[in-house]
Amino acid sequence: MYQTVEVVENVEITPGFLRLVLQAKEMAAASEPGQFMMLKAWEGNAPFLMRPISINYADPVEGTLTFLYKVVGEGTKLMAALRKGDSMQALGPLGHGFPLEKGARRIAVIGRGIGIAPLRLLAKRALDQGTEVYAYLSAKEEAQIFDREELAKMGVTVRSTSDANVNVTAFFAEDLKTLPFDAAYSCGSKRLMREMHELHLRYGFASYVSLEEHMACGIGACKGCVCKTHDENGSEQYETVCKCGPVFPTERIV
Amino acid sequence: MYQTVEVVENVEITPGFLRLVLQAKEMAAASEPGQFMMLKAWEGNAPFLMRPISINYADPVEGTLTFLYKVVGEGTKLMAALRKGDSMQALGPLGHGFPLEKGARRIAVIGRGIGIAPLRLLAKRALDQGTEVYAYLSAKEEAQIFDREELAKMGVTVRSTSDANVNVTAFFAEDLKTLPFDAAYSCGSKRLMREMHELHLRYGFASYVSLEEHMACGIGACKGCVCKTHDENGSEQYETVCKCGPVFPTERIV
Amino acid sequence: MGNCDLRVNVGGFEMKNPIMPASGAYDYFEYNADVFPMSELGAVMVKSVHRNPRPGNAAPRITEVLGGMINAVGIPSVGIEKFMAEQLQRFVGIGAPVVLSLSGNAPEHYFESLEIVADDERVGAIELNLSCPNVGTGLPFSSNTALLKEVVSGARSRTKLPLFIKLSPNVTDIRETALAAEACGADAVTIANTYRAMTIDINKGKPTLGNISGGMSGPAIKPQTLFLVYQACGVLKIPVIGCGGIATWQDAVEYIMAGATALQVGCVNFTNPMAMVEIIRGLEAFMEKKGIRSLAEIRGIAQV
Amino acid sequence: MGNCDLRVNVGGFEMKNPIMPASGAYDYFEYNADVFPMSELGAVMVKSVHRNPRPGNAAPRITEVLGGMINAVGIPSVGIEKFMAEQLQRFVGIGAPVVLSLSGNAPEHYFESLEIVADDERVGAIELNLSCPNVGTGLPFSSNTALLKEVVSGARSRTKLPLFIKLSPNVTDIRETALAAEACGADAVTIANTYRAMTIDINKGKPTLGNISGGMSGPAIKPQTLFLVYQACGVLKIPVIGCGGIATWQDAVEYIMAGATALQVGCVNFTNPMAMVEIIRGLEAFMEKKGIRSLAEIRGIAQV
Ligand SMILES: Cc1cc2nc3c(=O)[nH]c(=O)nc-3n(C[C@H](O)[C@H](O)[C@H](O)COP(=O)(O)OP(=O)(O)OC[C@H]3O[C@@H](n4cnc5c(N)ncnc54)[C@H](O)[C@@H]3O)c2cc1C
Ligand SMILES: Cc1cc2nc3c(=O)[nH]c(=O)nc-3n(C[C@H](O)[C@H](O)[C@H](O)COP(=O)(O)OP(=O)(O)OC[C@H]3O[C@@H](n4cnc5c(N)ncnc54)[C@H](O)[C@@H]3O)c2cc1C
Ligand SMILES: Cc1cc2nc3c(=O)[nH]c(=O)nc-3n(C[C@H](O)[C@H](O)[C@H](O)COP(=O)(O)O)c2cc1C
Ligand SMILES: Cc1cc2nc3c(=O)[nH]c(=O)nc-3n(C[C@H](O)[C@H](O)[C@H](O)COP(=O)(O)O)c2cc1C
Ligand code: FES
Ligand code: FES
Repeated sequence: MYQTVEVVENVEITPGFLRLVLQAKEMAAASEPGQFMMLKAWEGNAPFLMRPISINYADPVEGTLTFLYKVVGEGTKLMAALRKGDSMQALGPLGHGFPLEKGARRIAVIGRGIGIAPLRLLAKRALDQGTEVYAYLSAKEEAQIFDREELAKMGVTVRSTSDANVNVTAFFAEDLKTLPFDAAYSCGSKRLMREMHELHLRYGFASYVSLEEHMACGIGACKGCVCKTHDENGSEQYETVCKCGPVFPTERIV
Repeated sequence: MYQTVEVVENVEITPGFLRLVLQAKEMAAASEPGQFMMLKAWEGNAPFLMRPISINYADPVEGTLTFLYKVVGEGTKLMAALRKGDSMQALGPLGHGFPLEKGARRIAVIGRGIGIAPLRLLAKRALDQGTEVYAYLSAKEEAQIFDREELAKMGVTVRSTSDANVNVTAFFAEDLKTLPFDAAYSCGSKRLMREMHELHLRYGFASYVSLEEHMACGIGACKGCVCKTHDENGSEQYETVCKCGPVFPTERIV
Repeated sequence: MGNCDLRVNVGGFEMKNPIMPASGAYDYFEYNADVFPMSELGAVMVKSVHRNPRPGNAAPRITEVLGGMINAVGIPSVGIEKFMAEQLQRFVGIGAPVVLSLSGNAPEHYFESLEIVADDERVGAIELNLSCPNVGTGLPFSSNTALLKEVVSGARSRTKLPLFIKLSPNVTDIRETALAAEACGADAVTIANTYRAMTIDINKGKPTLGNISGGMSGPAIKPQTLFLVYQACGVLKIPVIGCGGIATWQDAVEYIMAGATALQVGCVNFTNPMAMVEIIRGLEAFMEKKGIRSLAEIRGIAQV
Repeated sequence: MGNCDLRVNVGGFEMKNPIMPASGAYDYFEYNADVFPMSELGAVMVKSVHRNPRPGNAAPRITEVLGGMINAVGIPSVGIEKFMAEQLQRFVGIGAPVVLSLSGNAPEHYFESLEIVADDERVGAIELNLSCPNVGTGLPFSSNTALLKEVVSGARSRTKLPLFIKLSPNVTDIRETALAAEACGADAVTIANTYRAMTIDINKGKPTLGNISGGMSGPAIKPQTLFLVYQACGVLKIPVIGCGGIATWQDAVEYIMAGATALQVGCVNFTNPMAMVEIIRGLEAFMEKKGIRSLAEIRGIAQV
C-alpha cells in the first residue's frame, strides 16, 4: 500500500529518539511483526529516497502504526520536525517479518538500542496466541532501553542492562539452562546476533535476526539491498533484505 | 554583509503575499531605497540559489528590515513557512538603488502589485528630506495595492486603481499637467515603465526603473543577471542587474 | 479527458501512451508495489536479462546523493534461457506490451540472447543495454563507436522485433553514437543510461560502493540527459526514447519538446510509486488545457 | 589548530591551503562580498580572461536546477591586453597568489595571450580554460585530444609559469585527455569544468537559456566529477585540482581522498559566501581530530 497518511503524534522520548504514530487503518491491519515501512516526510527530491523504519506497533482497532526512530541524518531530522496533523507518504507494510510458530511455548526477543523497535509487535502477537515471551534488552543508556515498561506491562519477562561490561545474552544463556525456548529473535547489533546464534547452535531453538541495508525501493525491485546468504545447497547467494528479509534465520547469514 | 538573521514577523497580508520583518541592525542601517537582499530560508542545497527580494522598509532605530513578497515557487514557499524566532541567511544590502536628488521638490513613485514593495523606503527618505511624494499604485485586486495606507499615513499623496481598464499612469499624466516633478520611479511592470518613460520624454523629469533578472550571486560576480543598456556613446552593452542596477534610468534600457 | 491522443509509435512499436519504466528501476511483475494496474502503462520494461546467470555486485550496491542515487547493482540475472522459459510467460495478458532489455559482456552475448529470444511473440520490442561498464576497456559498449556498430549490426540481423539501443551518456558526443546506432539499423535509441559517479566514505577513507563507482540517476541528472536528447533529436531520423531523471509530467513535457517520442521513468519509481501514473495523467491534463490533440504537435518544438 | 599543515604544492605553485575559487564563480577583487579577507585563501583565481574583448551571451544566462545551476554566461571579457594593463595590478598585495585563467576561440588565442602575459611576476600560475563550448566542432577544446595537445604544447613553450589545464567532463574517457595534457607539459590538470545541460520552458516551448544550453555545476554534479578525479589520479603523475560541487569540508576531504592536491570552489560561493573559509576551517578541524599532520597523509587513500 502506498498512501498519504496523517501524523497522530511525534514525540521525543529521550534526546535524539522519537516515537511517531500514524493514522493508517489498512496498513495497521495488514502489518506483521518484523515488517517495515518506507517513509517520506518531505516534499521534493532532496533527500531523494524514502527511509525504511520498522513497525514498532500496529493497532488495528485504533488504525494506528507506531515507530521508534533515532535522528541520525537529514531524513530522520526532517521526520522529527513533523507535527500532529501533518501528512507524509508511507509505503508498506513491507518484507518478511519474524516467523512465529502457532504452538510455540516460549520465545526470546533480544534487542539493543533502537533495534528494540520491532520486538514489541512480535511480543504482542506471541502473547496473544499464548506464547510466553522473555525480552533481553540492552542499550548505551537506561533511557534508550525502549519499550521496557510497555513490554513488562504486556506480560513479558524483561531483563535489561545498560552496563557496557554486561552482555545481555548472558541472561538469556542463564535462562536457557532451565527453560526451553522455541525461538529467539534479535535486532540492532551484530554482536547480539552472533551470541544468539551460538546459543542456537547449542540449544537448537529457531533463531532469527532482522538485518539492515541501505534501501532504495523497499519492495525488491532495485536489487540494491542485498546480503549474502546460503541457499538450500549451502552455496552463497545474494538475497534482498527488503523483500526476502529483513528477517533471516541466523544460520542462513554468511 | 552576510549574516544569519532572526525573523521578527512573517505574516500573510493577503492570500499568497507576506510581510517579513528581520532583526538585522547593521543591514538596516546600511540600506538605501531600491536596494535588495539575497535571502535563504532553508538549509542545504535544494533550492540551490538565494532569492533576491527588495527592501521594503529599513528601520535603523528598531534595527529591522521589512520585505513584501509573493509566494511563487519553492523558495518563497519555504520563506512563507518561517515563524517568529526562526533564523535565515541574508546577504546585503545589495545593488544601486533609486537616486534621490537632495533638493528635489516633488517625485512620483509608480508601482504595480508586488512591484510596489521597494517604493516605501524611497518615499520615506524623500519625505524626510522635504521632498513631496505622489504615489500611483495599481494591482489586480484592491488587497494587492500594498502599502497604500502606510504611504498615505506618511504623507504621500496616493492614487490607485485595481480596474484593469484604467492605467494608473494616466493619473500621473493628469498631475503632470499642473505640477512639476523632478523625478519618477517605477517598479513591477514593463507597461508602467514604458508609459512613465513616454511622460519623461515629454516632461523631462528624471525617470528610473527597477529591473528584475534571475540572479545567482547578487553581487556582480557571476555575470548571470544582465540586461542590455546603452553606454555613454549610445552603443549597446550588457550590465549586471544586481550590481550596476537593479535601478537604471529608463533612457539607458534597450 | 479522452480528446487527446497520447499514442506514440516508437520505430514500429505501438504504445497507448509514451510512458514505460526504465530497465532495472521497476520490476513490475514479481515485485509490484500494487499501486496501479500495469495496464495503465504504455509498455512494461523488464530489468536487463544477461546472457548468462550472474549474481551481481557485492554490497553496498546503492548510495544516495543529492537529487538522486548511485547504483552498482551489476545486473544480477537468471540468464536469458531461464528468463524465456520461466519468467516471460508471466507478462502475458498484463495489458501492456513488454520490452525485453538484454545485457552482455561481449557482442556474442547479445547475438546468442537474440537467437534464444527468436522473435518470441510475447516480446513487443528489444532494448539492448549497451551501457554496462564492465567490458574490455572498462568503458560501456556504447562509448566505443566501433564496438557499438558491431553489436547493433549483428543484433539487427538476428531479430525482426523493434530494436532499441540504450546509449551511455558518458561520451564526448552523443550524436556520434546515436547516428552509429541509426546507421546500423536501430529502430530507436534510448538516451540515456546512468552517469558514472562515486562517493567516498571519509570516515573509512574508501569508496562507499562495493564496486568503487556506479551509475548516477535521478532528477539531479535530468538537465544533462535532456540536453543529450535535444542534441540527438537534432540529427536523427529514428525516434529517441528519453530516460533520465523524469519525476513529473513537466519533466516529461520537457523531454517531448526536446524531441523525445517515448519516455522511461527510472529511480523515481522508488521514491514515488505512483509517479508513472501521475505523469500520464499530468500529460493528459496539460494537453487538454493547452488544446494539444496529439503529442506530435509539441514533439521537438524546442529545437532551435 | 596550527599543528596541521594544509600547505600544498601544485606543480610548483605553492599554496598555504588547498582552497581557491573556481574561475568565474567568484570575482574577488572588484566584486568582493566583503565577508572575509582574500588572504585566507590558498590562491585567488580570476574569471577567465579572453584573448579579445567579448560581451558574453544574451540573457537569460543562468537557470537554477536541482542542487545546482546552469550557466551560459559566455565569458564576457575586457580582453587580455586591458586586463594586464588595468586590472591585474589590483590583485597585488592581497595576501594570496593569483591564478590567471585564459580563454580563447582558437589555439592562437591562448598563444597570443601568453605572449602578452609574458610571465608577469604578478601572476602565480596560469590556468587554460579549454572547456569553452563554442569552438570549431561545437565541442570544448579539451574534448578533442588532438586540439588539446596542440594548445597545451604551444602554451608550454610560451610560459615558464606553472601551467594548469582545465578539462571538460564531457568526454568518453577523462584519462585520455588528462594524460594528453600531462604528456604535453602541463604542471597540473583541473578536473573539471561544467557539464553540458539545458532546461526547457514548457510554457514557451523553448530552451530557458538564451544560449540554448549551458554548463551545469553545483553539489548535484559532485559525484560525477569526484569519479573523474579518482580516475585521473589513478593514472597521472602530475597533480589534479578537483573542481565540481564542493560545498563543505566533507566534500573537500572526499576529493583529497580521491587524490586531488588542490580544490576549487565554484557556484557554492554564490549560495554561501563564507563557504571557502568554512571549508578551510573544517579541513583543519578534521585533521586535528584525526591526528592528520599533512594532507599528503590522506591524499589518494581511497584509491583501490
Ligand atoms: C529494514 C530496516 C528497518 C529499520 N528500522 C529502523 C527503526 O525502526 N528505527 C530507526 O531509527 N532506524 C531504523 N532503520 C534505520 C533507518 O532506516 C536509518 O537510520 C535512516 O534511513 C537514516 O536516514 P537519515 O536520512 O536520517 O540518515 P542519513 O545517514 O542521512 O541517510 C543517508 C542514506 O543512508 C541510508 N541509511 C542510513 N543509515 C541506514 C541504516 N542503518 N540502514 C539502512 N539505511 C540507512 C538512508 O536511508 C539514506 O538513504 C531501519 C533500517 C532498515 C533497513
Ligand atoms: C532585484 C530583485 C528584487 C525583487 N524583489 C522582490 C520583492 O520585493 N518581492 C517579491 O515577491 N519578489 C521580488 N523579486 C522576485 C523574486 O526574487 C522571485 O519571485 C523569487 O526569486 C522566486 O523564487 P521561488 O523559488 O519562489 O520561485 P521559482 O520560480 O521556483 O524560482 C526558480 C528560480 O527563478 C528565480 N526567479 C523566479 N522568479 C524571478 C523573478 N521574478 N526575478 C528574479 N528571479 C526569479 C528564482 O530566484 C530561482 O532561482 C525580486 C527579484 C529581483 C531580481
Ligand atoms: C537500481 C537501478 C538499476 C538499474 N538497472 C538497469 C538495468 O538492468 N539495465 C539498464 O539498461 N539500465 C538500468 N538502470 C538504469 C535505468 O534504466 C535508467 O537508465 C537510469 O536510472 C536513468 O533514469 P532515471 O534518472 O529516471 O533513474 C538501472 C538504474 C537503477 C537506479
Ligand atoms: C557563473 C559561472 C561562470 C563560470 N565561468 C567560468 C570561466 O570563466 N572560466 C572557467 O574556466 N570556468 C568557469 N565556470 C566553471 C567553474 O569554474 C567550475 O568549473 C564549475 O562551476 C564547477 O564547479 P562548481 O560545481 O563548484 O561550481 C563558471 C561557472 C559558473 C557557475
Ligand atoms: S531496496 Fe530495492 S531491492 Fe531492496
Ligand atoms: S547575480 Fe551574479 S552578477 Fe548579478
